[in-house]
Amino acid sequence: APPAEEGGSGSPAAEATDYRGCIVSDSGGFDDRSFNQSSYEGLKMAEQDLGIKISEAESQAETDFGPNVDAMVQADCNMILTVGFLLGDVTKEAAADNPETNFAIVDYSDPEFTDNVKPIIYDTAQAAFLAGYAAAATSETGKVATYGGMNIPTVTIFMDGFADGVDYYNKQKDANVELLGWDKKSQNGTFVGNFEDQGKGKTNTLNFINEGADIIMPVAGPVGLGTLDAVIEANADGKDAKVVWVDSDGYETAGKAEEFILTSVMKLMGNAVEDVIKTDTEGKFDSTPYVGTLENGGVALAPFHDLDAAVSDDTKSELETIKKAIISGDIKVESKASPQQ
Amino acid sequence: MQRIVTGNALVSVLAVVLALIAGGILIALTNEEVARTSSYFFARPQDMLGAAWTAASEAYIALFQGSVFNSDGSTFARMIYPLTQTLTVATPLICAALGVALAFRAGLFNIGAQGQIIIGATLAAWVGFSWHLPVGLHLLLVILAGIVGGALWGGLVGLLKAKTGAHEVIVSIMLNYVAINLVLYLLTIPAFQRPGSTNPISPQLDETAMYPPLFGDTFRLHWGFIVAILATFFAWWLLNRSTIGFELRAVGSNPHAARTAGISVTKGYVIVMVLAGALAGLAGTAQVAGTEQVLTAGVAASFGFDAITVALLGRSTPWGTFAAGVLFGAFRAGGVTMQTNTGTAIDIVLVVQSLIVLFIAAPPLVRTIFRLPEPGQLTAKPRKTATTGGAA
Amino acid sequence: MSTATATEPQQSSAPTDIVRNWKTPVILAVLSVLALLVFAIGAPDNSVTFRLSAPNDALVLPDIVLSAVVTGWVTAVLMLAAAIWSFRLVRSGRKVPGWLVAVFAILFIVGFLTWVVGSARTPNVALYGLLAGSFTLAVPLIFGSLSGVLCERSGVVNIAIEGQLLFGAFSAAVAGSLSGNAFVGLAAAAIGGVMVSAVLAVFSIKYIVNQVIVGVVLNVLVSGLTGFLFSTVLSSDPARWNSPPRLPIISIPVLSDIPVIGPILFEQSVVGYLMYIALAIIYVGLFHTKWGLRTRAVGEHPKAADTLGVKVNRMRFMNVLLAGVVAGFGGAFFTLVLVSSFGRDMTAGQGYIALAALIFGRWNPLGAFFAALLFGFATNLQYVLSALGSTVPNQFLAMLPYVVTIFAVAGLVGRARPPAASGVPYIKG
Amino acid sequence: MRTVVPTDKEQVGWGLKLELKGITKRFGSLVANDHIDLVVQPGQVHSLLGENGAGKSTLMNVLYGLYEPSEGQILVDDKPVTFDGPGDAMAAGIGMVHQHFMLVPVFTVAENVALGNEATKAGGMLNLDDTRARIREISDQYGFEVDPDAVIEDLPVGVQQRVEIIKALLRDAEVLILDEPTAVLTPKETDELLGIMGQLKADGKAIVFISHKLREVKAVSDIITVIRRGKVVGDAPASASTTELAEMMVGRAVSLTLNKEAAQPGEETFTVSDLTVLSPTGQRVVDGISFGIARGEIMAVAGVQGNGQTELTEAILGLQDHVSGSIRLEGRELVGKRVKDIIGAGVGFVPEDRSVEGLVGTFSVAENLILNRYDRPPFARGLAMKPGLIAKNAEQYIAEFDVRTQSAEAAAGTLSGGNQQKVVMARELSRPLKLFIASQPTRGVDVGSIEFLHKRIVAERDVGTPVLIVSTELDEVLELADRIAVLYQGRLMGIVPAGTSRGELGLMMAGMNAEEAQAQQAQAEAQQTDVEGGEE
Ligand SMILES: Nc1ncnc2c1ncn2[C@@H]1O[C@H](COP(=O)(O)OP(=O)(O)OP(=O)(O)O)[C@@H](O)[C@H]1O
Ligand SMILES: Nc1ncnc2c1ncn2[C@@H]1O[C@H](COP(=O)(O)OP(=O)(O)OP(=O)(O)O)[C@@H](O)[C@H]1O
Ligand SMILES: [Mg+2]
Ligand SMILES: [Mg+2]
Repeated sequence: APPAEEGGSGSPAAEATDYRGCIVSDSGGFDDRSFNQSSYEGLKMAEQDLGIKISEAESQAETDFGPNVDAMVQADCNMILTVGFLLGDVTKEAAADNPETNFAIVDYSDPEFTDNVKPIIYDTAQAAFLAGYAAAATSETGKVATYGGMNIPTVTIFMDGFADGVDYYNKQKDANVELLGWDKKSQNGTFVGNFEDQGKGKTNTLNFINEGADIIMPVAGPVGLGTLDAVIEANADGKDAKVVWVDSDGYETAGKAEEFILTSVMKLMGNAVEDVIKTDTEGKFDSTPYVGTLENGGVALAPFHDLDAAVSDDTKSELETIKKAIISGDIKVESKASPQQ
Repeated sequence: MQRIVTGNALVSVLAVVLALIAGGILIALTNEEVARTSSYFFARPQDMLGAAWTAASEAYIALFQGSVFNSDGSTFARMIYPLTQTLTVATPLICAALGVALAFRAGLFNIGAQGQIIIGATLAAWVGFSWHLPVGLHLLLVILAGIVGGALWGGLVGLLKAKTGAHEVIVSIMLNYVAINLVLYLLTIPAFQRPGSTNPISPQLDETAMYPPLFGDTFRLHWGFIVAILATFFAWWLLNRSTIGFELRAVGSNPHAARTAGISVTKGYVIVMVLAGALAGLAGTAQVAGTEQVLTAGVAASFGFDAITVALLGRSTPWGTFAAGVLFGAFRAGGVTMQTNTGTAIDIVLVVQSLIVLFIAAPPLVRTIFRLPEPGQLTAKPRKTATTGGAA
Repeated sequence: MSTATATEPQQSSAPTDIVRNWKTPVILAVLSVLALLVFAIGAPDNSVTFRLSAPNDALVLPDIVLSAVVTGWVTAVLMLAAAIWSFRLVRSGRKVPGWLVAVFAILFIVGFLTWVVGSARTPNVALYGLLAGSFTLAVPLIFGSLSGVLCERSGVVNIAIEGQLLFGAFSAAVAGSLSGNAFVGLAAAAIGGVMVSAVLAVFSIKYIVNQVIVGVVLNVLVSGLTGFLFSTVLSSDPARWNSPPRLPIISIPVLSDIPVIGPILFEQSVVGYLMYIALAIIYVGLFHTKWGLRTRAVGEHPKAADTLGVKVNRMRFMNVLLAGVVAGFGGAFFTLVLVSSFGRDMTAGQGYIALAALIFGRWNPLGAFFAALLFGFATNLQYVLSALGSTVPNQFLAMLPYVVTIFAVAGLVGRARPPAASGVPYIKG
Repeated sequence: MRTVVPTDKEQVGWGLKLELKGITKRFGSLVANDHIDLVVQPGQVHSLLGENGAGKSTLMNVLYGLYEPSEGQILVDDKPVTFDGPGDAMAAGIGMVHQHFMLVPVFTVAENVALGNEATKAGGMLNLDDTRARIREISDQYGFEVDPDAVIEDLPVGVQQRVEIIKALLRDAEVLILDEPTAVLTPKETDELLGIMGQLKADGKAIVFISHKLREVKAVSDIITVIRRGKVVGDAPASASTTELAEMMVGRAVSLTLNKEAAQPGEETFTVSDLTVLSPTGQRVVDGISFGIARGEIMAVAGVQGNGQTELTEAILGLQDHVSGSIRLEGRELVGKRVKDIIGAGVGFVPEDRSVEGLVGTFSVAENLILNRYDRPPFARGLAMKPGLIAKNAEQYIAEFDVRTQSAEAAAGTLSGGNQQKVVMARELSRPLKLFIASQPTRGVDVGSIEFLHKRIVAERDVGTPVLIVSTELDEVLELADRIAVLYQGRLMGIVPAGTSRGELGLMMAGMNAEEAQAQQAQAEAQQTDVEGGEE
């Protein structure tokens, strides 16, 4: 039975002062401009809005996961938030050993989880599909590209959705927009091999531009900053290149090249995290997975901001239609990497 | 008395003290409270100094509590838990560092421990989760697989060096990258993935394939640590008491004389790299069959690189390496606690560790700083240091 | 009667015999059989396009279109012929000439490129982009290995290249951000590199600590220090600490309009030009100046240099510091040219690759330069291939540069002779 | 650079006078030079004599600014000077040719000569042409034949020697220190060098000459100073007899000759036929050699270093790669066998350079004493070594060979040269042998120890082992050999009996075959009765 219920009685505000929400990052750290950072920001929001205490542990390597989660258990956390599939086993074990503590894990779910674990997962492909369609419709050269940090499901789900969106556009418009950097069928493509090396992101992006792509979607955390640098350079060089950002709205968060960010495939983790904590402080914790979709707004396509004019109104309305079709299930966005609940 | 004052032990202690002071200064300088109080430093300097002291000392206390003894622990088990944690982290570090040290003694600079750990861990994990065998036998085969994997990867370096003269530094660096990409690939194929998942993470190893816990389930410390002790003993015996070790040391300190004495230098290179790889592979088993229990791309953490520093700090002797491994394990384990308890970035541990090694390696510097008298013996003989490392 | 012979060099007048070295022919044979099987028999039924110019270049060259099958067969047969010829040369007691190996290598690369691009989903590649990217990837490696050359030629092993690059990158980012001036960042990078060098020099020259130890430990130290400052200081206010302005790209008129190589070589940031300058100065300096003669002497036989009044340790000290400047510039490339912020451990092991390039290039600045270029090429090739949709899993493509290096080192370079006194501290009697 | 100022030279009119007063040099507790006084006059050859380790080189290093004296003063033309490094000494007009050549092996002659004294063009660019021209100039003046563009490591030692002298002369050295310059030269090259020294002397240079070869010292010196244990024992004129000088050096009467029985050669168990060894670049460093050694016989190979002796001995032990022909020991072919098996077949081997090939410096004396038997009973069983037996073995041989070491556990590298040699000899002679090969068996060993080691070699012969000795010391060859083989440029110039004259051997060492040499020597002796070789 969910054990945290006792703590739930009484007024939330008074309770909140004792409540401790804790987070353990995976090896990307809290400054990864990706899921660690978003989750961390969610916790920070909870700290501000709900007045809870927070603790954080940044993992440097996989060997730190166990000790970090352990340290959090020792620190009497009410809720321990872990980030990424790599922490799955550790979370599962710690949850089983500490039934009185609640856990939440981002981007991972496991049927063997005890019922004090809440998975927070995203069907990112849905939003990426829209981005793929928008990119295909906007591309001048008829070539768009994507690359990843590593060949892992949380990355390739973006790429799969993007690929499907491009395909859908081609089918609808009988067009022939090409996608470089990812082949959905063979699940093979361009990866820089890590989430740190911005230089490689830049080199890859320049390669794509040289091969004729004009819209690039990096799915590699901070490595994407290298793509922005490349795109700035290419535009200075007279080319017309754009970027599709991921995770958050790059126009707000990337800190540069805003004018070249066409749109972003957003995974609104912060909100979900804050929600989960809020429910827990209210004593209403439940372990059914939270799945972010277009429908519940967990994933979304960001506005076009400065490049609004570059996207035709037709395309915009088509995107609306597609979005509805995805929500209704008329369009099925499938990815090997889609979360299995 | 004089000997104690100027002796090595004191220098080592002072080296640690110096490194901790330097790290403390860094912690204090970047502390927010210190920054705040420094704005009125000239009005009330004691505020800032107090804040600095608090910042540094709290961090170090947490470091100690996380690595040796936690006085706040609720039970005795919780109190000594940090120590066992230190030994757990030290286990793979010791094994891999022994491999690096062994290679150093034969005059080879093995930067490839990282790759050797990875391949060892991969093979061991595969045997661990895809074979299903009885207790005892299974673990034995897992260990063997790890050893074989590492030995293959290390042996390749030795073989290329022996047959073509390819520099071991280049080859071992390159093989690290090949290894990581290999495991990245393997983790995308179903044979290595969990059923029904496409995450690059292997299934858990069978219970029968894992090192049993050493002190029960409360502690993470597992029998891998005993294996590390045995490995250290083995390395010591091998180096100092066996004919192979004799050959390796001869090849390492004077290949010309070794050749003239009928010892095959090239064979020595292959043997030592096989052994070095085997030890690194053993470190891989400590990861997959001990602490992590699964195979992921990050299974080797940074043990392969830390191992180099550990081996150097241990002066490439087996027991020295063991001690250095435990010290580094303590820093690593304590660093985690320090970070969670005081918010001090764990990178400071790297700074302190490396300063310790530097200071210990340069006793005259420490003596100068503390104005200690020079020891009587001054005729330091220049030792060939190009590749033999601290073969002392 | 027989008095004249005594002063002649004895070895050179000894009769010579044939020592047959079959290594080269065997390697060539293996490679050409491989070429026959893969590039010729396994050729995709495609035509392969190599684009030499971007559409908006000043001077547009036509694309090269090759039939993969024809190119595969032609190159494979020529390679086979070269291999057979080299066997005959060795059998008759002669050496395989260097140019033959070079021609073979070019044929192999042409064959390989045609085959590999032909097998991709899009058999069409921008050669200029491939080369430009290779060059960019090579720049920090070149700086790093030049730093290594300077140190090792004077007798100090420099494992700390990684640390020098990283600290250079860090210093450039911080100083550039604080001052708002990229050139201040550049200067700071040099100073940062020198600081790492100074520790290396003091510990290895003054305190005679094992140079390998100092190098390895310095890398850890710099990684820890920059990582610590990154997470405590830089991350707290990236706009203030970690957003350096970029160095402007200066394109040299006319030269930069040369097709293919123009934009690669003559459209660079200051750091890129500094690399040419450093390469030229170090190469010429090392082999044609007084400083170079002394540097090499100190690295080969310090005692001999000492007996001739050369201050060995001072020479070493200066060179190690200078190496810091060079590596510092390499570090600046990361944060002032390549991208525009510092990231934790952003040099990602490139210092070690530079070390490998230095050894691969046999401690010669030009050799290191070409080794770094080869590495950059192999790295970018695999990126481009993955972008074009290669059928090879990306993890195997990613191994390409490393495997190529191993093959090159094991097969073509073999035993290299380091400066004799490299790593040996000099202690005066 | 220094220019010669004639006004200071009234005393002799030319050159520089050098004076050492009370020079003391300590290394830790070791006093290498103990209050040494010495005056070197221009236009003189001043020889220094002394045992190994007497302190000669140390004194010269002090004089050359390489070592700082612990006490004492150096005066140049009566003016006290202090040298902070060799640069100062060179500037003061002192040049030195070191006992161990100070040449960078991978540099060309010109580069070596230019180093430290570089002629430069604008921007610090080297002007090697200038250096080349000056090398040619000096070469012509003194009859050196040196190619400025040859790489040092390709040159024979004799030429390297000249390069060293050129280096000193090009720096306008007025005082020239020659530390054992003849150790590696042929008799003929030695004669040439002595001739050059005469010329230099005539030019007003002061020369300090160090040599262990008393004959040369007597031939060129104006005055001889003998040093023993760091102290000046006294001066002697060039006319002093060899035995007198030896006695001054050692401090006791020494027997310079070995009383060995005549050989009793038995069956010829070791044969080499048509042996050819190629260097990695294809040069025939050993060229079609055939000979045999009988049980109970010592064959000595004479010749200047670099004429194939090293390769010959290494080929026998299996250390060379490109070997053709046949080497048979008791009927078994050795060519193509591994070193380990050849050692196992009973070949004892003392390599020419003990510190490089003979010993592992960081290993203990005990370990070095079993360096090639570490894996054999009784020292090992299976993989496990037997520390107890190894220690016992060490004790026995340290005592037997009088190895002066702090303990059996001391690192061999800390032993003195002579003692290191004893360790190698002890190791090789401590087991039953079927063939004993020793290169330079007594190099760097003092007179007393030479006596002992020679006796051990003869004893090995007397138990019936064929012995092959390689030595560049003609004295040693003459003393030990039952037969003498001479190698020149990899070829066997002939095998001659023990009694062959020094002059004849010298001619063979310079490339004449046995018959020609005999003929020419006979002719020369007929012309003038020489003192050479008389003392033996
Ligand atoms: N750098 C040094 N450190 C310690 N001891 C030294 C050093 N150099 C020389 N010695 C010692 O000083 C003594 C004198 O050595 P030196 O080289 O002057 O002898 P030498 O007379 O030239 O002998 P040889 O005839 O063998 O050349 C020796 O005992 C030697 O071991
Ligand atoms: N660098 C050094 N540091 C310490 N001790 C040294 C050093 N060099 C030489 N010695 C010591 O000096 C002593 C003499 O050494 P050296 O090799 O000159 O002896 P030697 O007088 O030539 O002896 P031998 O008569 O055996 O030739 C030895 O005891 C040796 O251990
Ligand atoms: Mg001596
Ligand atoms: Mg001497």
